[in-house]
Amino acid sequence: MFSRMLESGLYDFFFVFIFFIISIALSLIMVTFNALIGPSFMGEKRTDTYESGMAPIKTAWMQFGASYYLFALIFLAFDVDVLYLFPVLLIYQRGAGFSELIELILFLFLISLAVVYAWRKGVFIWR
Amino acid sequence: MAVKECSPVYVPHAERSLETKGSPAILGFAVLQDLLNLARVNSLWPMTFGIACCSIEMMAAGMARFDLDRFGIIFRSTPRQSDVMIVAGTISHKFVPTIKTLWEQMPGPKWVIAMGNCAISGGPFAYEGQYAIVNGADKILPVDIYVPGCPPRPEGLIQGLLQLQKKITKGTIDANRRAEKAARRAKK
Amino acid sequence: MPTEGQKKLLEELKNSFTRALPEGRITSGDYARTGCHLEVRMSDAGMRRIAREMKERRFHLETITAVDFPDSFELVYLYSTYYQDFCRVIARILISKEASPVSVSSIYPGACWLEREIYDFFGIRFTEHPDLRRILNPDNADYFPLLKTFGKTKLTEEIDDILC
Amino acid sequence: MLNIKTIDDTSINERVYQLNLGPQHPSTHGVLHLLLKLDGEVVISADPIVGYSHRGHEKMAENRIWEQFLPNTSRIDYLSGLIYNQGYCMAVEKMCGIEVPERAEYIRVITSELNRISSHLLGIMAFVMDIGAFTPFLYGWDDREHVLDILERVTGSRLTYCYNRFGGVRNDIDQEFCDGTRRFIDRLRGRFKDYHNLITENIIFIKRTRGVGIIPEETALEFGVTGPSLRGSGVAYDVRKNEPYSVYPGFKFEIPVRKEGDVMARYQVRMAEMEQSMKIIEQALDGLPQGPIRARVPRFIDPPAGDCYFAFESARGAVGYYIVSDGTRIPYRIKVRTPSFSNLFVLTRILPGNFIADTIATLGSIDVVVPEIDR
Repeated sequence: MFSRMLESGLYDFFFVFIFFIISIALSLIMVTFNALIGPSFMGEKRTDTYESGMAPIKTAWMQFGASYYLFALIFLAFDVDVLYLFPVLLIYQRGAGFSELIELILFLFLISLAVVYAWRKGVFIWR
Repeated sequence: MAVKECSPVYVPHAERSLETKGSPAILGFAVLQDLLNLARVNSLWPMTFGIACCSIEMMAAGMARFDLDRFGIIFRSTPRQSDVMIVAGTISHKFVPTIKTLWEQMPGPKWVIAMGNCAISGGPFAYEGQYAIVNGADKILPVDIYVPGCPPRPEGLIQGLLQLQKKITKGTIDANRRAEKAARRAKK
Repeated sequence: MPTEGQKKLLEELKNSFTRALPEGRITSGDYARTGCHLEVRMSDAGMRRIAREMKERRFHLETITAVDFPDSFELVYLYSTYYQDFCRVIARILISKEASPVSVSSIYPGACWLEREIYDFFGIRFTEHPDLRRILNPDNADYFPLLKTFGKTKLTEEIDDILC
Repeated sequence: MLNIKTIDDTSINERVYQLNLGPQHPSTHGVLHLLLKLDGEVVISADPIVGYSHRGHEKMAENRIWEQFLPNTSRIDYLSGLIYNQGYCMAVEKMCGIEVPERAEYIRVITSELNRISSHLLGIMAFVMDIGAFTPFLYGWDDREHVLDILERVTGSRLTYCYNRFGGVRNDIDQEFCDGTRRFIDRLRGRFKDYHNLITENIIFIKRTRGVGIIPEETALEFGVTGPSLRGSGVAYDVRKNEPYSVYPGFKFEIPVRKEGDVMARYQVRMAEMEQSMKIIEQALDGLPQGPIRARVPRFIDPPAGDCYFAFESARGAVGYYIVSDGTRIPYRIKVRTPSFSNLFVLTRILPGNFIADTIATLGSIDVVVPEIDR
């Protein structure tokens, strides 16, 4: 089974598969081990939301301002920005010349244009 | 207005102190628990919960000169991430429900340190006709360590925390050390 | 050793009060012993007029407090100035145990909490008060602690063990 | 297993959310409960709920003799304990007409001003920590420990002092105390450069405090705000200057005042006030007379019947003892007028319309000590 996978080019995805398995196993172990060895204290207010000692007056499931949503969008723009920096590491292995740096800066500049556009549109001013 | 005889000791509801309905660990054999206790002892995270004057001395204990960080004691502001509740100050009737909510919202193995005379027995404010305060934290919480003083000096609080560490590990650290010393002396 | 600014202000106050409060007794208190330059003793009605008068002269309401005498309450209003020629006016009102005086929080919004505290400690209900509820004691408390008849005070029984 | 309680539709389309900035909160410096009505980030109304550390000081005063109320005074506002001690003793001395020797007055002023510096150090650094700067808190505490050492040598306690007696003070101060104080003052002056670099010129601090939580002079008058919160709004009212007591007239010091009335102004007033306190201490140390430290006072005093109001300046504002005595050994009524009670109530007027982050900054700049409000 292993050799057939080699020729069919799935070899690279084998590592992704292992990575996936390890991450699931790790989280499962942590949760079950914790439940097994730790004592549990279940008072009746244990599952209430913590609001500095008082009972929360209203449920938080309600309408809230659109500005929160826009802030989340801006964060997303920067997050994608950082995500793309991971493959950049591979390029640096080959030849850390000056041209790679220029490419990187150009790439970052293009991505951050989205944030500048949002800034001009006044997303950051809370209304 | 008839003279209302106010009971000197405030007894909430039926049960005297809040019994923590805790269930021991499922996989709880001794050696594992001792190992875990060693881990718990060296990272006791108290909840910032200063009520009155003792909170200033608790802050002083946390600061540069008396430095609680060297014991792995970091002040967390939410009960969700804290192990120890240091009751630093006078508990008034209005505050009792809040303390119980906070106590129940603390997870896992948790302990209480009653810091200062007010938390031990009402301190300077406990007298015959007192209407406003609960005479001592042990009326509403299962207290582990009492740190006397009004306010206790930061060194007093540090000694209280070390005493709590000894109580958690049930003295196993000291017991082992004493056992080794006795063995060495016997060999000589 | 009152400065001449204080003397001028005191004169002004005295005759403006006599005009505004025919029935009130205005005496100038000796500052050295009681800490007040001017003492006004009057009935319940004049309280708001005093407050309005003080507001125009830019006095601030330092505190309102009540004292529980065996037969009546005494409400004490203290006004003093922020500015150079310092002067403090104390206004006293004797009210019966069941009276409910008028609130001055429409003139001095700061009085809202002071009156809530007096209600909380003595049970004196103020009329025309934005939200009169307990401020320091638990909301379900049914006692008024600072009354002389509540708990253990000198009037209830002779406290001799303290005096040893 | 998300326990979604039954969502009644009324709470969905209402945009107002009620948040408990509750008793146990890192930025409320004690157990102060601020009930905020919020529309997203903007505060619609703020209702401070107090009473969580109400201990009944005034009720205790009515069944104790005059001397036994002394320890209570420093537990009302534990950050300026010595100032409250001095105030209570001077109020009773005023009623009884007790003459206090010159040296005792000087010692009282020196210890009160040292206590004011230690209270401001904690108040400012806790306020700056609320805005997010943790390092100044460590610096501030380091200086504060020095003050506590100096005061502990003479008074015996670090926080809740009971050092003053009717007619004078308990212990005498020696040469070591004076040298220690002078060394501390030189060291603190040097430290002020660090504080100004670290906080005052910090761009984040300026952006968070400039133009936030403005208390106009008119509102301050209506609410009876006193202390640094009032002096930040442009009114030069300091009981030590406007209504001089003890030996304060003999010292030359100014009252720092700022016009803007915002959070930055209150911070600057407190910093400048510390420098004034240092100036007072130095003048008091230079002119310290010799002589007895306590007048001949009978063991149990009973002031003549009548009432008296004595105001003095604590680190938070004008404090006043209204004492009614009926000529016996037990006070008939002691009312303590505390500044934080009125200073906090001003928040209900100035908080609506700000963001939550500004609420934390404004609450910190008012420098509130909760047991002083709850008494």
